[in-house]
This record gives sequence, C-alpha cells and structure tokens, in this order.
Amino acid sequence: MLKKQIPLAITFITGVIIVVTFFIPHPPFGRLQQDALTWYSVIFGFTMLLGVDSLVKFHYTKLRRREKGWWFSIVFYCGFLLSFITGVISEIRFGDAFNINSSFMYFYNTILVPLQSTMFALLAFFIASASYRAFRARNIDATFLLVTAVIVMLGRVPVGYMLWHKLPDLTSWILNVLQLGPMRGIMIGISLGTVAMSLRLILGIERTYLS
Amino acid sequence: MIEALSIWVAAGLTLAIMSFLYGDNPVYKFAEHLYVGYSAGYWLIYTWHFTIKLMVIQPIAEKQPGALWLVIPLFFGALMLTRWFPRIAWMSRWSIAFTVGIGAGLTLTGAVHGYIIPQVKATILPLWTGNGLTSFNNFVIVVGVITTLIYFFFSKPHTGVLGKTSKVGILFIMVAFGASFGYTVMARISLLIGRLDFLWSSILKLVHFF
Amino acid sequence: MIMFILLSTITVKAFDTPNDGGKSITIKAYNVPETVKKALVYRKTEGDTTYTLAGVMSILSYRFMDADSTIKNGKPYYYRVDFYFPDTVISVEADSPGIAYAQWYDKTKTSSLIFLIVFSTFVLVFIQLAKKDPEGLYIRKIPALDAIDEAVGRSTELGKPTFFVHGLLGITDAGTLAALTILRRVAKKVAEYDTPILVTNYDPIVMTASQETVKQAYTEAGRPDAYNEKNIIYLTYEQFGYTAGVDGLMVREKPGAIFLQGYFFAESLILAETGHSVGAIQIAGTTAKEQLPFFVAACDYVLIGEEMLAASSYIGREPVMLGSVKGSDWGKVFLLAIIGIGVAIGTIGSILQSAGNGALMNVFEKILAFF
Amino acid sequence: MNGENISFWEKLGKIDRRWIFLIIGLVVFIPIAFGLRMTVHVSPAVKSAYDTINSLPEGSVVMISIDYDAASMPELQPMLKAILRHCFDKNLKVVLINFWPLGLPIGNQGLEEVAREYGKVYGVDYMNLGYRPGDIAVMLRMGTEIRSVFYGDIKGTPLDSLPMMKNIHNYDDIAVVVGLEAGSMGDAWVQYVNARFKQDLILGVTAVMAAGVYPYLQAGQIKGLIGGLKGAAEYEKLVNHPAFGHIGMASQSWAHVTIILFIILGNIGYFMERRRKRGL
Repeated sequence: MLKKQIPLAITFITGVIIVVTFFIPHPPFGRLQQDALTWYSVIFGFTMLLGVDSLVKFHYTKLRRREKGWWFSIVFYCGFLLSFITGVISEIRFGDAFNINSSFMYFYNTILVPLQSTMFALLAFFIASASYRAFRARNIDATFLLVTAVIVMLGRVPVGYMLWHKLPDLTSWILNVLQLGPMRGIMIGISLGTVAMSLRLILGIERTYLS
Repeated sequence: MIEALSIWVAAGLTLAIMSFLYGDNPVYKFAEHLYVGYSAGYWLIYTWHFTIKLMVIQPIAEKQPGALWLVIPLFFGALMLTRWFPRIAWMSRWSIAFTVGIGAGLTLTGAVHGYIIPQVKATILPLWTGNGLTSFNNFVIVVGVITTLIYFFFSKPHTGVLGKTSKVGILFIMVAFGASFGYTVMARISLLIGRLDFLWSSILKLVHFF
Repeated sequence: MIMFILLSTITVKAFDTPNDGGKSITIKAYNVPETVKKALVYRKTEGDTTYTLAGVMSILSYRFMDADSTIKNGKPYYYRVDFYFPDTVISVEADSPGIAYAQWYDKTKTSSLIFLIVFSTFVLVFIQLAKKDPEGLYIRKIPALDAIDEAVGRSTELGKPTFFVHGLLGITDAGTLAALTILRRVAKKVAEYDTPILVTNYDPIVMTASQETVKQAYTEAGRPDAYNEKNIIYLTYEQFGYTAGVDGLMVREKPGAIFLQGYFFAESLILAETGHSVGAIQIAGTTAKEQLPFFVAACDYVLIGEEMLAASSYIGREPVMLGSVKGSDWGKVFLLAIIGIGVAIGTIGSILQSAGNGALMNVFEKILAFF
Repeated sequence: MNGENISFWEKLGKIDRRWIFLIIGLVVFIPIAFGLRMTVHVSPAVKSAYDTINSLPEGSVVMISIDYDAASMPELQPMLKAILRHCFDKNLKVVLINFWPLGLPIGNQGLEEVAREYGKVYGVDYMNLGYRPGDIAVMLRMGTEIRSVFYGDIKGTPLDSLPMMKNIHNYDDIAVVVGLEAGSMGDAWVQYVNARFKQDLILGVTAVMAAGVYPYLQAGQIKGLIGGLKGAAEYEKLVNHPAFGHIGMASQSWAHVTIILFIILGNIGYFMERRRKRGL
C-alpha cells in the first residue's frame, strides 16, 4: 500500500493539478507550472548528492579492489576535489563561486573549457566516419538520405556555388520547404505520443518503476 | 609564467582528448577521469549556488512571498535521501512519483499548447495563393506533414493505401534526415577548425615564449 | 496645425490585460502615424498629483503591458502616453482608467482544452473497449523493439556486458520516461540471461528511477538477489564530461549490446560511433528530431520519435496499453481531418477571393485566429 | 588483375576509420597552418549588413553585443573582428556589451586586438560596458538610460569619465546594434529592442541558427544577417581584409569535399562488392 498505492496517488494528484491549473490564470494557480519547475529543481538539488555519492563509491570500489586501471580513479578524485575545494573557497571569498576573478572560474577556463570544446570538436571526425560507413545507396530510402545530405553539404560552402550557382538556392529550398513537412510531422507525432504517455502515467496505467 | 602554464595545460588536454581517435590509451584515460571528476565537482557547486542558495535559502531568508511553498520540494527532496538507509529507502519512491507527476503534467500541457496546436495551425495552408511557387511550396509542406503522420500509425497494418502513403512518408523522413545531417556538417567542422587553430596558435605562442 | 491633426487622430485605451492573473493593465494606442520614434507610457492613480514613467511602448504593435509591482487589482489607474516625433512631442491621455482583475479561465487556451478533451476521450474510450474485447487489437511491427531480446541474447553469448545509456533530459521529458520502460524490458532479459548490465545516468533523479526500475525487473524475472545498485551509476551533469565517461566505459568494457535511449544532443554521434567501433549491436531511440539522422546513420536499430513512446504498449501487449495506442491514432485522424478541412477551405477560399468573392477567405482567417 | 582490383575497392569500403580521421584532420589543419584562403561569394544578407554600417556618418556609435562563449568562438570571433575593422576604418565609435558572462574575456580580447591595429584609444574611440545580469530587463532599461544599469565600464570606471560616453545615453544615441549570437538573446534584441525602440539591428549568428533567424531579415526586423564562418568570410571580403574566416572557409570547403569523396568511394566499394556477390 505505502510502497505502491501512495506513489500512484501522488503522481495522479500532482499531474491532474498541474494540467487543470494550466487553464486558470487566477492566483495562486497561474504560477503553479513555474513553481513546479522550481520544486523540481530543488528536489534535483538534493538528488545530486545521491548521484555524486554513487560516482564516488564507484571509484572507491575500483580503488579498494585494485581493479585494472585503478590509479585513474585517483585522477578522478583529484579532479573532483580540485573543483569542489576551489568552489567552496571561492564561494566563501567572493560570496559567488562564479565571480570572474575566482580560482574556481580560473580552473573552469583552463581545464573544463578545453576539455569541453575538444570533446565537442571530435564530432567533425565522427561525422566523417559515419557518413563514409553509413551513406551507402542500399535501397531507395538510403539513396534519398544520401543525395539530400550531399546536396546540402555542398550547397553551404563556396565550392557548391562554384559547381553550380543555383546550388545554394536549392539548399535553402530543401531546408525551408522540403524538410519542413516531415520534421513537423515527426514532432506532431512525438507530441501526440507524449500526451498519450503522460495520460497513461497520470492514470497509473504506465508504471515503469512500480510493479 | 602562469599564462604559459595555462596554455600548456589547455593544449595538453586538447591533445589528450584527441588521442582517443587513435584508440583508448592512458593519456585519454587521464583526461577522461579528470574531466568526469572535475565536472562532477563543478556541477555540485553549481547546484549549491544556483539551486539551493538562490532558490531555497535566499527566498526563505528574505521571507519572500510564497517561500512557504518551498516546504513541498524540501519534504520530497529529503525523502529522496532515504535511499541512503535501506530500511526506509522505499520512501524515495514518493519523491520519484512526485517528480513523474510534475513531468507528466508539464509535458502534457506543453505538448498540446506549445506544439500540437501551433504546428497544426501552421500546416493549414491554402494550396493556391495566386503565386505558383508559394502554392507549390505549401503543397509540399502539407503533403510532407500528412504522409509523415500516417507513417506513425500503429494500430492498422500498413497495407493498401495506408501502406503506400506511409512509404511516401518514410521517403520524406529520409530527405529530412539527409538535410539535417548535411546541415550539421558545417557546424561540426567549424568546431574542429576552432580547436586546431587554438592548438596551432598555442604552439606558435609557446615557441615564441622560449 | 500638424499637431492638431495628430492630436485628433491618436487614441489611447487602457484596459485590464485579458486572460491573466491580474495586477496588470494593457495600454494600446490607435491611429499612430508611422513617423513616431518613441512612445513613453506614464501612469497615475487616485491620490497621485503627477504622472510617473511606467515604461516604453512598442512602436510596432503600439501595445504596452503595465505589470508594475505597485499595481493592485480593482483600483483605477490613469494613463498618458507621450509620442516622440522628429520635431515634437505629443501627449495623449487614455480615454478611461484601466482596472486590473484576475481571470479564472484563460480563453487563449480554449483550442488546447478542446483538443485535450477530444484526445483524452479517444484514449479512455479505446482503453475501455480494449478491456471488454481484447481480441483483434493490432500494433504494427517495430523492428527496433523486436531486436531487444536478440541484442541482449547475443551479448550474453559473447560473454559481454549490456550497456544502457540514458539521454540528457530529466524525468520531466517523455523520452526519458519511455527510456525507463525500455530499460525495464532490457533489465528483465538481462536478469533472465544472467548477464552483466551497466546503466549510465546524466541526471541523478533518472538514476534513482532507473535503480527502482531495474530492481523491479529483476524481481519480475525471479532473481531479486542478483540486483546490484552499483551497476546503475551517475556520471556527471556535464554534457561532454558524460560523453567522455561513457566513451571510456565503452572502449574498456566492450559491451555486446548498447541501448542509447532518451533525449540526446550533439553527443549522440560520438556515443554511437564509439559504440559501433567496439562492435556492439546498437539500439537507439530518441525524441530529439535533430539527432535522429545520426542515430539512423550509426546504429543498427532506431526508434524514431513516436515509435519510442509507443514502446511500452508494444512490449507489454496488454490490452489497456494497446487500447491507448489505438486512441492516440484516432487523435491523429482527428488532427489530419482538421488539417484537411482547413486546407480545403483555405484553398477554395483563396481561389474564390481571386475571383472577387472574399467571404470564404474570411471564414478561413477566423478559423486560424481561433487556434 | 581483375580480382585484385575488386578486392582493392572492397578493402577501401572497410578501411580502418582512423585513416578517415587522419585525412579529415589534415584537410582542416593544412589551410590553418599554411594560411591557405578560399575565394568567397558575398550573399545579399551579408552585403546588406555591410551597407548598413558603411552608410553611417563618421563618429556614429555602433553597439556590439557579445552573446556567445568559447564554444561558438570559432564562428563568431572572426565576425567580431571583421566588423570592428570596418567600424574603426570608418572612424565609428564602438561600444561593446555582454549578455553571456563567460564571453566577457573573449569579446574584450578581440576588441583590444583590433583597436591596437588601428591605434584607437580606449574611452575615446571604443569602450566595453561589460556584463550585468538581467538579460531582457537590462536591454529595456538601456532604452531610457544606459547609466541606470551600467554604473561603470568593464573595469568599473564611471561612464561619465569616458569622453565618448558623454553624449551616449540610450538607443537614440546608438546608430546600429550588432548582436553576435549563439543562443536566444538575438530573439530578445529583435522582439524587445527593435520592436520598442525601432533600433536598427544586425545579427551575426552561428551556422546552425542562421535558418531560424532568416525570417527576421525577410520581415525587415533586422538590417542584415551574417551566418556562420561563411558569413564572417564574406564580411572579411567586403572590408578587404581576408583573415580567419577565409582560412576557415578553405578548411571548411575542403572538409566538405573530402567527406563527399569518402561517400562516393564508399559507394563504389559497396557496388563492387554487390556485383561480385551477384556474379558468384
């Protein structure tokens, strides 16, 4: 009862309240959707502790058992402590760890920014290898995909203009007209699926984490 | 000196991540563990500052109107932490149920009001506008939406007319995917250009430094 | 002389902002000449002797919404707007005071409400029908979902673990909720085959929900003892940090099957290409339309958008679930009918209009305005 | 001979992807290392952005908004530099403003670099307002008085002690606002500042965003649109100062052509294999 019925009831009540108050601008209901997002963030804040705890334990187990590559877990701890400690110090010193002069932001810029942008830049390589491997004219569907991709790729660089001066125009037509319909169709489909899924969750028909 | 060191660190980390392209190796492993560790700590501080401090502590300390309502998320947030105590861990399900309820409510209204209604409205286009090209474009858009939606019919077998329209639908979908793929290539290459330029200018700077 | 003409034409109205929670007044100006450069709105209320600046009016829509914190419901406020022309400034007072109220129903959302009622009715009716008559319910083939068992099975044969990689959105996203349904199926198979699983999470709340889901799946498979919470881990709430971490785990643990499920951003292709390079069968599913092309290119099976959201019905094949899918399809028919009728009215209206009869076109405009 | 030929193509179809990585890396890197450039064709959207600034009388004020951070720097920084060169060349005064706090050092670095090239003086020819939190609220308040939000410049110097700021109070004193955008601030510039103050706007956006912002140009809400690295290269061409945009465009073009060649090779391999299997 406590373990199954109450959670179902909580989801039902919360869901219904949020849907109904969506149509009521009168206070205190008008702001409820926004408030709910704040509430979600606060719960998220608490849960972050559980997450970090799980990650720290994951590496602790590796260290304790001296699993293969265990010493990299020490690197993990160093990185974690570096940001955590500089963060706490900056928060105390400036009252705001995100102050542009804080040590926390200094390490953010020297460590996190290059890591972030390089990881992001790897996409250039993967987009090349994926197109090489996957863009084969196996059937009509794949051929449509391939041909459109090639036209758009060429149409967006000067070489495309040199090959055929109408290519950039064709590319913008594809982007503004041809792909608009299917993208819209996909999104309407997703939205309908979302509504159906949310209804099932609120009504307690769909229970992922409850039996 | 500090500047040179910063450049060394940034350039070194850039190369370390790029080495993953060759295969897994200790240098990448180092960078990866540092990255995961550092960013986990970073987000812990971020959550503290922007969520707990600005959304909870400050409104309560300043007695802002409506701060009392924060009792609700504080209660469910605390319940979430019961997961640390196996005997009462099941209580955290109440919090999950609460967040799922919020999620279901928000996505339901968001999908209808924010997407379905405006997109259906945008698709109601006259197929004749007096201008040949716009009329044709409108036709293409309307057909694209309809056939794609028909592809996502689940409760009827895709045979006969339904089958043929859904075939057209999947072709439209493939064109959209191709366009989207080709469109993104440019941005991704730009990122690499930025990174390699950073690396090259760092090397030049360091050569100059010594 | 010019001033006189301008004065006589510009009018300003102040009224309660409709469909809101009160404490706001809208000021709108009519017949404003295009030469106006700037328009400042001033407000005063009972007891004030002078006007105070309330804000700047848009000179494209000639509208200003005054939602100052001092405004109270039910109290009259008087407004004056100063219009700045290249050579002069003209002040116009609102013809009557504005009084703010809070409304109980937002009329702009009527179309959403109607759709919601129609759609929910379809879903609920078909669920009831399905309960009464479970025979004859059909759901079309979704190959990516049929492949789940095969992927886990192959992974077991090879003696390799199965990976389940969550996307980046939290539990407020429908794709994430659908991913949990799929996780449940995957975890059940994994428990039956007694093969290791690793679930990586970006969002800690999703992590807790995943832990509960996997635990339930193991119980369902009759092996609650084999469940280990440590296999469902949080990595980091940083997009590419998460990517780097998952990539590292992939190349080291060499999973035989990888499920990439949920809402992904740019990292989709990095994950899918790395997964491919370790030789895993990959089943992806996302409601992120921008990322679908990359999954289609790099993965073995892909759940495209709505297919993912129908997964729970497809997997469980319970009549109730299948009924809801049927109801949702009828919702689709309803929308297609609206689009079809709207397009027909618009097209015929437009043709008639060019022939000199604009009546039907007016109907069309009214229909669009209703949405 | 024939047999070897077939196996060559088929082998090519299953080539180790690290070769692809290497080739892409080189194709992008070589133009950067050797400063190779690409001729670009100027599009009407960029030309109209250029014309808007070009038509301003000497001494007019251009406000440039830095709404991006390191991630979009490769695309937007060349734009910033090209526009700054244009402004300084025409003796226009430049005010920099930031809506992304992490873009602060990036924008300032670009500004100082170009200003040095032209021998411009801080506080007389250009200045940087820095960042204030509040996004749209900041934008709107600047409509009545910049000093109501920015008490000092980026270093905290009071605005009135900077000679150029004496006559700059609100949007009436600013000829054009140029928004360099990696997110949603561009929409805010259009929907709030253009709509309420009829402020002339030019937007420079990342390549991914360009299509979404295009309707503003069609509707006349913005005077010009510079999209991605390509747009930056076009602007560089207009100011007659080919720089990183041109180099980047060479990398970009060759990378696109290389990827397309890969696709063609992959398909040849695939069809060879299919033909051989059918033949067997």
